[in-house]
Amino acid sequence: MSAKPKIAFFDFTSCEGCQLTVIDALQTHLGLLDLVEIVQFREAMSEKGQNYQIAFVEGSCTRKSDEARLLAIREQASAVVALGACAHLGGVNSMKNRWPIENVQTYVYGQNGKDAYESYPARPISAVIKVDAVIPGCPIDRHEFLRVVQMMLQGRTPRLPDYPLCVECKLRENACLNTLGILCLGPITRAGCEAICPSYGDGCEGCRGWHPEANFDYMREILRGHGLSDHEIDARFTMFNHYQMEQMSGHAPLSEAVAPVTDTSLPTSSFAAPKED
Amino acid sequence: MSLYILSKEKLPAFVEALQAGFRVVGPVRTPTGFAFEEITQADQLQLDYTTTILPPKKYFLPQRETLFKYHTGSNPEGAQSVDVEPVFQDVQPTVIFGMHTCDMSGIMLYDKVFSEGFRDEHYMTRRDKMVIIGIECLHPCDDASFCKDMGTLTAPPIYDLHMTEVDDDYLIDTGSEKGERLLLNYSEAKMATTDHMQRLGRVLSAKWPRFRMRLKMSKDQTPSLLTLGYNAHIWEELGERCLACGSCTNVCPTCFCFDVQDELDINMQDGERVRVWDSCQLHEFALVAGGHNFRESKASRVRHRLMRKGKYIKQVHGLSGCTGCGRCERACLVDITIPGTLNALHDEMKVESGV
Amino acid sequence: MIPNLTTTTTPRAYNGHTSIYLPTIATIEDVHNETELEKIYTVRLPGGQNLGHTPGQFVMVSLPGVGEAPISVMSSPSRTGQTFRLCIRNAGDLTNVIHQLKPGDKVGIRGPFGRGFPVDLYKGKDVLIAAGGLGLAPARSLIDEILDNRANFGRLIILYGARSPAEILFRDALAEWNERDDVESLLTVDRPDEAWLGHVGVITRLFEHIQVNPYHTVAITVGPPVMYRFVVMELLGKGLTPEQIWMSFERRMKCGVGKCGHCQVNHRYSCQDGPAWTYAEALAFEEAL
Amino acid sequence: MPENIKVNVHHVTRVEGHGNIVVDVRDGTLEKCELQIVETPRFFEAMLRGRPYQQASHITSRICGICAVGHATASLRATERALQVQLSEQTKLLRRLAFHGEILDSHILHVYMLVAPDFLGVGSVIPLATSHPDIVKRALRMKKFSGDLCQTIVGRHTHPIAMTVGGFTHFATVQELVELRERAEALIADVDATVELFGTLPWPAFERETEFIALVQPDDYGLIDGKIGSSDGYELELDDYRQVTNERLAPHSTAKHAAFNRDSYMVGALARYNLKHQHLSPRAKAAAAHLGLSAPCYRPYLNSAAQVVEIVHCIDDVIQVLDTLIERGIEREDPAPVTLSPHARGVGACDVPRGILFHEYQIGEDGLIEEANCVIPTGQNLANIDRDMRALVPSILTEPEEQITLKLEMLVRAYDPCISCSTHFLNVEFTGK
Ligand SMILES: Cc1cc2nc3c(=O)[nH]c(=O)nc-3n(C[C@H](O)[C@H](O)[C@H](O)COP(=O)(O)OP(=O)(O)OC[C@H]3O[C@@H](n4cnc5c(N)ncnc54)[C@H](O)[C@@H]3O)c2cc1C
Ligand code: SF4
Ligand code: SF4
Ligand code: SF4
Repeated sequence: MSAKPKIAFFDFTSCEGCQLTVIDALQTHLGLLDLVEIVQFREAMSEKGQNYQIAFVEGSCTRKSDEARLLAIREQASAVVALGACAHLGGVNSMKNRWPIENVQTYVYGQNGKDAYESYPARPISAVIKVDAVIPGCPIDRHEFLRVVQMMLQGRTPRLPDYPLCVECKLRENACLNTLGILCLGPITRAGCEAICPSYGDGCEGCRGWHPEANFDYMREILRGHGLSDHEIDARFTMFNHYQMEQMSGHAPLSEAVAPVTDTSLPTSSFAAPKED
Repeated sequence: MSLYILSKEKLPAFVEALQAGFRVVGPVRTPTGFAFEEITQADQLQLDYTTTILPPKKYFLPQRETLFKYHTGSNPEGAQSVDVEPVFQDVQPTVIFGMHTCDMSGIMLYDKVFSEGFRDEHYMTRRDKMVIIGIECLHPCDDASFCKDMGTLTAPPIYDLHMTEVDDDYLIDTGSEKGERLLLNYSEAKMATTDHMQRLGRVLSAKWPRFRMRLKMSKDQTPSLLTLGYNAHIWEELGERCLACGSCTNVCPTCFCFDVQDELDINMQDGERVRVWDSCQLHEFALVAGGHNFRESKASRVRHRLMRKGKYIKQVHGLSGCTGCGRCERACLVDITIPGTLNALHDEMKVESGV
Repeated sequence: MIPNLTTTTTPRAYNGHTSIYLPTIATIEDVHNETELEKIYTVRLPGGQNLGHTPGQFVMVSLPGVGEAPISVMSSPSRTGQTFRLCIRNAGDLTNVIHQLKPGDKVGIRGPFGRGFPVDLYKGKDVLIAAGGLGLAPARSLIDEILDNRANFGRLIILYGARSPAEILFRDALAEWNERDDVESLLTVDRPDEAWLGHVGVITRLFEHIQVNPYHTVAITVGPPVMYRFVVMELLGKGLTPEQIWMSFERRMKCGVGKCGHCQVNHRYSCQDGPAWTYAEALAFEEAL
Repeated sequence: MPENIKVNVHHVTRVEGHGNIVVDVRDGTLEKCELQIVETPRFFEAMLRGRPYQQASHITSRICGICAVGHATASLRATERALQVQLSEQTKLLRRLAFHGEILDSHILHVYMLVAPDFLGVGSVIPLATSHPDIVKRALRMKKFSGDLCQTIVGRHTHPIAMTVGGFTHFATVQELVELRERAEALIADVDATVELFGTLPWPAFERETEFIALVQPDDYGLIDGKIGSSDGYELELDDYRQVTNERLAPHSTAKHAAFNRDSYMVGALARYNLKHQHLSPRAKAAAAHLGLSAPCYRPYLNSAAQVVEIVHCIDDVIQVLDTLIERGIEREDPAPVTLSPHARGVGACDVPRGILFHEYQIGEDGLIEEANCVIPTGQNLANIDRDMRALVPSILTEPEEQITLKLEMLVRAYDPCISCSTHFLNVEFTGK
């Protein structure tokens, strides 16, 4: 084999759980280090190489100043991989998009928040730069990460499963949560995680994004059967996929339901925001 | 062959005796129902179970099965080398206890599918080591069952042993010499007497009225009904509802379609080719390079499933593709059911022909 | 009843058992760049063993670690000695990696599989071959077989439609067929460039240039799924019966041996009972066209 | 002594999140010395508004991938206290196991992969894999155990699945617990070797007296619930957490710092050690002695040593909890019921790897969250880090710049800052350049 391909990790707005999962992957697959040379991984190392071919980008783009960094990464890397739901979908970060940005800034940081904390609606990195491959999930599945790396080394384009999570859930012979009174978004969510959440008794929350044939109308019917209101259904649909739901429907889901939006004075939470001295 | 009797309290001893020489599999209780699993203690076996999510087919055709291992490398001159070595997975003496009659019908179809034409030795070698012990169904599993319609309420001739609960005993029919030897070597079963046989007869004749019929037609009419109804409206309606989740085929005791995938070790040189269950309800199933999909719409996929269950499989293998077990109905979150669909088709066709 | 002309292979034995999924490891002897998208591979089985196929059959080609795909045998049996040829388009995941292979590299081969074109049935008849795009590769097997046994057949008419001049396959062979008196060949492209002087348009446009004797002709058509319906209409228009028209169906295939279910057309398996079918057979299947 | 020094570490590495260290010495006087946080704000409290309470723990675990179980636990406790949920003994024990899994995972990651490279003179754990393979393999082995512990109890460590309001959605089998018990026992050799290894490291001697704050419980080194204890002798109820995390105007800065009794305080392993070392397991006590810890300890670099001590303690406690559970057996319980009422408030607190963490929610009668607040450990520590740096820099000004930079970076890393937990910071200095 010729020189090992150089890979680098970058993080934007994220919890860094996906990078942590990469570190965890080494527990069982130390051999990864024989295949690639990691030249940047801020969470785990001090060295900083600029000469990388594959860039793994974790986190959403949530402010103007992120864009330049993303563009620079795109410029250098021959392949950019979105690592995890934040980068792939906008993820949890996009939950804030249902309010005007000043609303959330002042809610958390007080009236000065608007100026001190730069932010704009969260987006997947594909909204800013071209992305060659995606490793979905919140967090990513470590085996999928390894598989994607291997496929890229083989010169292949990693492809995602195009079918719903229920497939993997049934292969594991789980009793369907939706029939046990526990909500599960498996029928509309893209498979690939081996149905880890339903297997641990908790419904799927859609962190891998929707599969291309997602049947939202009948998913809503199923959730209504659990006694959920439309507001609650939207809250479930938008935990990771607010950006997608907004793109699909053309408006921010849930936004009407929230009082502060119509309230012109921006809310400052006595609860969360720091007090003004 | 012959009928034997084993008192219920002697069953655990039979199971334990078998464990010495076999992997013993049977229905066990799970937090939410039942599942076929390996029995480690005799008292786990729940022969009075209702139904399981996955049929016992998973022991005959595992969800994921290695077909062969490969090793790639290069010789000193830089030329590539590839070695392949077949793998026959889970080939071990196995006794499967408590298969319902519908599930045995599923295995009867499997036996044909994998032995006819190209013989699938991965299946056949495993199958050869299997001992099937059926259990007669005396009560319907639940409202989703329609085994009586599909004619699977009686044991098909593939069992090695078949048990019927008669009061405090099991009456055991031997379906094969292998079964008979097993019974005599590992249990305290005795020949059944005339009295036992009379009791068995009463139990069997008493069971039929407990099962209801759900289809508006006989099972022999389903192929022609489906032929006539190929362009019926109902498919569009079902297609709209369908989640394309494939649960119906995954839980089906007669579905056997699979996908083949390569898995690669971290060294990028060794790995395995595996087959995994696939489903014709998924979008990719009939997609070919260039993007043409032979079953693009969900309606065409739902129809294909029903066609297979009610017509195609019968055409090719001479056996019904549906055993009436009701699993797909239990698994479907949007109430797409085989009896419901066939009955609706029946109604639609009746209206169309003006009958 | 559909005649089943399947040839079985002898897979390798292991502990007395055999696996129908185990490929034979073959060597690539030569790689030829045919067009931007297609390459022709010359493949040699261990010991130079003859493949033993009929025209229209396919093999499963695999790269362990990547996957497996059905590929028609391009060579005719008459020209298959110790090696055979495959024409492979870079159409996706596996084929893309196959395109990176060099002479000396290994590929797995299973097969040949399926029912090919029943050459014996065509003997003494005029043969019309209408191929679209990559369909010329499987058709080539039949054409060469006829050419090498030319006396056994009547007229040989070859209609070929390519998308653009750059995508024309087998230019040498086309030139040779053009030269020969005993071959009538016509070529058209959908999208011509400035230099193009030949026919323009979809393949069906070529039918106006040929006349056939419907009593003595068999027609074989191979191409992308969209093509068949239109070609068949032309052929029926020339008086051919559905029984005289043969076609080859591309379907997704994962096993090649009638188990995996992907290639089903109604109740039939394309990998076993096809890929070659008569139109009469296809008519009985709602899913065929 | 050099007249002008400028240290500018852009993005401190091997910490979670983004921070810059800026030191500016002009004409021999310290003009500027601060840890700047450049992490993007994430607005979790705002996002929680209007969400069903069932989503809260799953949303807030995404605040931080390293303290995911901690955030989920604090979130569940806040919800449960708001909705008057009574937990079963089994739930408490299982949560404790998952929590220990995370403490172990985080501490092992921190001391082996983030701190040790500094002492062994390499830039990261990756060259360490070649130079000290035994050490790396041991770390990975220990990490695997903690990961598997979390996996068995809650499905995975980063974003636990099976923890829910009132209990669990999945139950490990006794058999699985027995296997974990055996593995924990077998791990003790690795734990001892860890103590041995870190006992040999030359911790910088730097020392500064400060206030320590941690959760305290009578008779236990407990990390979930309890009261807020201060080394200055105070003890407060959880509901009064705002008095502790209270923000004040620092004289030298326009930014606000979290401070309680003094102008800054420290949370985390060292704080916990100082406040409740008497409740450590006997082996952990011995380890502390071996590592040169004795309370009160004012050497911030020794926070990493205190983490090693906690690794020992947690393994011991894991074994003990496993024993209890194995003896009791595992019962599949439904989650305990909730009582919804108008504007119900609740505070949840736990002592996560980096220190004390608070979540507070107000939940409406419809089950939707009305208000939310999360106060994270790193936010509380920042003021203390600033003061440590100011105290440290004058004493090392004579050293070469790389040394100064390294020592400052090591100081920041010793606090194990988890900056991506930027729900909100109380004391970020955004002084213009
Ligand atoms: C009988 C027969 C004979 C053939 N003969 C030849 C031949 O002689 N020469 C030749 O070049 N080809 C031939 N083919 C076609 C060849 O088999 C396909 O081009 C090949 O399978 C492509 O495989 P791949 O792995 O490169 O593509 P893949 O990328 O694996 O694609 C495989 C299939 O999956 C589909 N697919 C799966 N996921 C996606 C997705 N996310 N997006 C889009 N598509 C997706 C593709 O469309 C394609 O159908 C033949 C096919 C058949 C059935
Ligand atoms: S996708 Fe999830 S785990 Fe990954 S960085 Fe984002 S929040 Fe963290
Ligand atoms: S639990 Fe969820 S993923 Fe599993 S089958 Fe039910 S809906 Fe599908
Ligand atoms: S289970 Fe129901 S929804 Fe899912 S694929 Fe089958 S018919 Fe469609």
